[in-house]
Amino acid sequence: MTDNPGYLVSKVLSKEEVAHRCFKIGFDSILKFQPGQFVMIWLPDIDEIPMSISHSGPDFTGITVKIVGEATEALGSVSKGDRIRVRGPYGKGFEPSGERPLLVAGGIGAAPLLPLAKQLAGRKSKIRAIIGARTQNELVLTDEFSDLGAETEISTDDGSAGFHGTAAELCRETVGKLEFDSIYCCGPEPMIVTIVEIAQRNGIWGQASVEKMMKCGIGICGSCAISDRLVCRDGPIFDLAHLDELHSMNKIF
Amino acid sequence: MTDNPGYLVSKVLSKEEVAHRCFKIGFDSILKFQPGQFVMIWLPDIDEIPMSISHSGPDFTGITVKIVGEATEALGSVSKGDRIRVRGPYGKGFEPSGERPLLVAGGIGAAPLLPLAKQLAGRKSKIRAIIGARTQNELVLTDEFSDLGAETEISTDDGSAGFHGTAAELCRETVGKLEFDSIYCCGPEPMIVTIVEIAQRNGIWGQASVEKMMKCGIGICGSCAISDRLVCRDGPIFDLAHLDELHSMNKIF
Amino acid sequence: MNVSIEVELFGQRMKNPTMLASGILGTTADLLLSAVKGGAGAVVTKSIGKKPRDGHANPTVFEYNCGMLNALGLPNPGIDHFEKELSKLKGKEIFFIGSVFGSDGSEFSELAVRMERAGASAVELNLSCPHAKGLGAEIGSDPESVEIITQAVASSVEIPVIAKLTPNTSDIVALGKAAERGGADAVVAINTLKAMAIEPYLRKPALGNVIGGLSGQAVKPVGLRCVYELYEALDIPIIGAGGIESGIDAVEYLMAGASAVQVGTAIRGKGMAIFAEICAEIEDFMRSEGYKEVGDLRGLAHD
Amino acid sequence: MNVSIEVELFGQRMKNPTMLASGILGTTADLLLSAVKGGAGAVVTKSIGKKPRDGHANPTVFEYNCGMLNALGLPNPGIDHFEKELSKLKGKEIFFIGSVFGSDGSEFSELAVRMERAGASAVELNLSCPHAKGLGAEIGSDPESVEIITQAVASSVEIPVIAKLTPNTSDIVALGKAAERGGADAVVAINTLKAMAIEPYLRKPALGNVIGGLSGQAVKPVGLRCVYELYEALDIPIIGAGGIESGIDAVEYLMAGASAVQVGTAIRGKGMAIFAEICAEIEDFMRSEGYKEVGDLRGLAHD
Ligand SMILES: Cc1cc2nc3c(=O)[nH]c(=O)nc-3n(C[C@H](O)[C@H](O)[C@H](O)COP(=O)(O)OP(=O)(O)OC[C@H]3O[C@@H](n4cnc5c(N)ncnc54)[C@H](O)[C@@H]3O)c2cc1C
Ligand SMILES: Cc1cc2nc3c(=O)[nH]c(=O)nc-3n(C[C@H](O)[C@H](O)[C@H](O)COP(=O)(O)OP(=O)(O)OC[C@H]3O[C@@H](n4cnc5c(N)ncnc54)[C@H](O)[C@@H]3O)c2cc1C
Ligand SMILES: Cc1cc2nc3c(=O)[nH]c(=O)nc-3n(C[C@H](O)[C@H](O)[C@H](O)COP(=O)(O)O)c2cc1C
Ligand SMILES: Cc1cc2nc3c(=O)[nH]c(=O)nc-3n(C[C@H](O)[C@H](O)[C@H](O)COP(=O)(O)O)c2cc1C
Ligand code: FES
Ligand code: FES
Repeated sequence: MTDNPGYLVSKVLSKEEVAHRCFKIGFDSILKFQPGQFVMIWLPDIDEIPMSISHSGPDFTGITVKIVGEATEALGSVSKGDRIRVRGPYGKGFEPSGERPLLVAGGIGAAPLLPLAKQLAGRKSKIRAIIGARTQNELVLTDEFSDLGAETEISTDDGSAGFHGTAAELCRETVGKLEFDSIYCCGPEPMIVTIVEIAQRNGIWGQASVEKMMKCGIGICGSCAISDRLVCRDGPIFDLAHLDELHSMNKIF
Repeated sequence: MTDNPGYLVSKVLSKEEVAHRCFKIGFDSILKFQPGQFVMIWLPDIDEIPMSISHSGPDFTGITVKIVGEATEALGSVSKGDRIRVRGPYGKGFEPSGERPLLVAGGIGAAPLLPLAKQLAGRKSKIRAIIGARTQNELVLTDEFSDLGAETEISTDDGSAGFHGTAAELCRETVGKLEFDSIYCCGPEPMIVTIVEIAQRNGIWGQASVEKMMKCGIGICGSCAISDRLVCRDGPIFDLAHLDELHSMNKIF
Repeated sequence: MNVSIEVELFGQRMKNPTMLASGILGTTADLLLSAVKGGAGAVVTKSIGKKPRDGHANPTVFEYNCGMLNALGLPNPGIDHFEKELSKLKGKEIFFIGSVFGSDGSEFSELAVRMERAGASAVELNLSCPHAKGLGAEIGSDPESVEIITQAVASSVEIPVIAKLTPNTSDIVALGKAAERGGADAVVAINTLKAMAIEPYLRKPALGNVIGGLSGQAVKPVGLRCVYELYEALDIPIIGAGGIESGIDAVEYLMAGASAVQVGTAIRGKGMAIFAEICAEIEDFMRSEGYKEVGDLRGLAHD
Repeated sequence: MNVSIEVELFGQRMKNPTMLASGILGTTADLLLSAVKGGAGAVVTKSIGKKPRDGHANPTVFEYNCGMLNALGLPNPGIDHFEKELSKLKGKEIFFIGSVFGSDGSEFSELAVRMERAGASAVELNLSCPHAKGLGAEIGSDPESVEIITQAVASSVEIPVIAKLTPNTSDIVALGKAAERGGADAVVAINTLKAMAIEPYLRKPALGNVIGGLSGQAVKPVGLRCVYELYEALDIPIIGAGGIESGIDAVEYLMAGASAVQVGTAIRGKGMAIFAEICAEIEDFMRSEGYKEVGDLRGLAHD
């Protein structure tokens, strides 16, 4: 089990719309976490859902939520002062590594990568970040990455901003031009599949954050299983090499 | 709650007949205890009974049991290597005090007083001990008290050894002749009643170990209640002044 | 903020919603008074029968890391002696509830009448002790006997009648409804869960009676569920019990639907002072959460 | 000293008496295999029904300091899909038991037949899930339905039939006897206790389904008692479950009368490696206490 304080009923301290229907929310609990770890947030009468920790400060912890359905809608509707119940952090976080890391985020996938960028920046790594989205107003947390000193490039599927194409395509181009010693990514499955392939082909070590339906979050129900691994316990961060293996055995995606 | 390690299944290391149908038994558990505290010893299929801790060493704890019925008979019949289950220590122990303490034991009452004598001896108190019994072969632990440097006097109801009379009578005589600044006693109820009276009359502070039927030993069942005190939790050691008060309210004995 | 934790239970005022549970130190008048001194709003006596009874052989308790087991077997001095003991409470301002056990309606009624005469504010029927032959849960898990016994008692005394229910059943609501039909003024849920412990190194059950009752923290989720279910089905008040150790535990029971709560096992650690502590914690909770009356908490988890 | 922890259960050899309990990670062939790799003597699948089922809304678990609550509500991919999953176990030497749930004898039988075809060594009937409408304990607390369903299954399959019993009853022995009459080859005791939790600061039941099942340490004394009672009354083997976390816990269940044990909640902390750990502890106990065969421990607490 991860070192976690169990259940916390936390008060919402801040809320900011960082993209179209996407909110950065800070709450007043202090969680010891590793970038990539997640919490389970309970929206009474609706659902309890996993959210990566996206930022934190000395007296708060934060998440960034993209509204996609009922529970995220409810979470996106909390106001300052409201209370939410949080448990965790759960799972295995990223292993910060490399002097020239490349971070690739698809959509809300930027959330777990942001605290990693902060950690890497602290290690004086020269970070390059690719932030992709379908369209300009869905780009998430780009300023936050730049503020950390990451060379940040943008991609949009519709070309409304930055590179015209997917984050995975921009990643392939970038890896072709520059040298990296690690790749970290989070985003939709097809993106991860492509990046796994890019990393393997170029011999670059890396990790990805993987999403699966979560129920218990504590490694007991099996709902998040990929083969014999549990995303909530053994993940959500997996080595790209391991994902490649699972993929070639048809055990994932 | 006292600081106790819960349940211990202990092996009997030594057994010695110290008087008629009275055995000193050492077992291989190490208990942190105060003189006067007791343990509950389970004799499967028979009973679980309270026993004062009467001695101890770096690698053992010991009791001294007088056979009076079925459970003590079973306890007195254990052999070296047998196992007994012990829980505790429970209760409040003696407060060692005084430069010239008087210890008065009636019969098996010597058991809880022996570790007290050891503690007082360690404090360089000048100890006087009165060990009484009905008859010579029921005298318990007299050598042990002498070995600790206590001036030990003996009484027997039938005069078969030492003072002819009860321990309480010898106590009254002794207090009449010598100065004491504390009295500790354990033994049958009438003995304690008399000593309470002696101590009050002579203005000597003191404590007694009191016996009551014990079931839980942990202050929940009420079986050992004296007024609103529980012998297992608030005792078995009580100040003589408190016993005097209870006695005058007809709340004890 | 001013908060009030006073409650009214069947028309009687209790200074707070906490009660000493039956069987925990409720053996003498002085101990009952010490619970009141410790802060209990009401006290329930040890369950009393017609005749003195030794109870089961020791070991009668087994401590477990999340609760405890007991198989005391209803030791008690019998009603004749206990009546005398209770007479010491005469004139004292104390809300005391006489707990009784028996094997049929007439025994229960007779004991209830004696408790009423001894000054009890209410009588609690132990229909739920899980480790006594022909008594407690053995009769209390059948709705029909619960109704018959409750009715027999209700028609014999003027004081309120409380039926204490067993969780060792597939349907505690059926038991609660039977008590209500029989005329109970309230129910208590829960008594202990039927359970046992084994000492592996001695190869023996760790209780003299083999089977005992589990109480304390371990049973809180079961107690909460029983109170919650009963609240949905009954009109009479419910008194919650099972693993209550803190004000927050008590609040949870109140939100599940309890009008008052009983505390038993937790006394082992903290003594009678636990009542004042629990009450202070309830008040703290009410202040920080903005509740004025403790009754406002009742049933909140059902909204 | 050489000790053997091999057991024979209805004529089948198990390398040790530990099993993965139903519903804990038994959702994929790979996870079942990882339990075997972790040291389990046998594995029970998640309970499977006829149709895919999402189960209850989250929160589906609540961690409690002495156990946990779950109200997963039998989420499962349905037998059609699960049969394919199980086909991956073909050829592997693995003692796996297919757990099934349904609403009547014919549903149970149909599922059991499918499990048999999929290669299950035995079928386990979930007559005991405490939080699914019209399923599990709702039918499993009536001895008559237990008998009828067991009988329907027993007459449809060749493989051994195991009835998993609920502790949410006043009389588990009646349920065990009904299963035995119906032709069960073994029983499992216990499934979870009907329970709930409340989040006081949000004034809400802490599980999506409100009511859930309590498992883990808290229920061990109840599980031991059920196994002990069943052992006195039944001729068929009993498989113990409830709060087993260590070899000593397992030994206690064996002494109460279990022929094998299941481990569920404890996996949360230690992962599948817990099986090897428990087995090593059982062996240590046997060595230090002088037992040669693990079967020698069975029922010792009854002497
Ligand atoms: C480890 C992890 C970290 C995540 N971090 C973030 C984050 O930082 N920010 C963010 O906006 N989203 C994050 N998500 C995704 C987020 O949990 C889902 O968007 C949310 O659960 C959808 O709920 P809904 O009711 O709004 O949508 P629904 O209408 O229920 O579903 C929309 C989509 O979300 C999926 N989903 C629903 N419930 C769950 C669940 N319990 N677990 C996983 N997926 C689910 C559905 O399969 C569907 O694809 C994360 C998911 C995982 C597994
Ligand atoms: C705090 C305390 C410390 C004690 N220390 C010692 C000691 O160091 N050495 C020693 O030999 N004896 C000691 N005793 C007394 C001892 O516990 C009893 O002699 C023993 O319980 C008798 O059991 P039995 O079955 O042999 O006798 P029984 O035939 O059961 O009874 C004989 C007498 O012992 C009393 N008794 C029985 N059971 C209990 C019980 N559970 N609690 C208290 N009294 C009981 C009976 O009331 C009766 O007076 C102590 C008692 C207490 C309360
Ligand atoms: C040592 C002990 C003795 C008990 N004796 C009785 C009793 O005599 N009558 C009764 O109705 N309940 C009795 N109970 C049950 C308690 O009153 C209470 O219902 C139960 O223990 C659950 O509450 P708790 O977890 O706070 O202890 C007893 C419980 C314990 C632990
Ligand atoms: C998360 C979870 C899911 C469960 N799912 C099932 C199930 O599908 N079928 C079943 O028969 N029992 C199920 N159970 C009950 C367990 O198999 C077991 O009987 C119970 O938890 C007691 O054992 P434990 O204390 O070791 O967990 C489940 C238990 C838990 C904790
Ligand atoms: S969500 Fe339950 S095992 Fe991962
Ligand atoms: S022996 Fe139970 S309270 Fe003292």
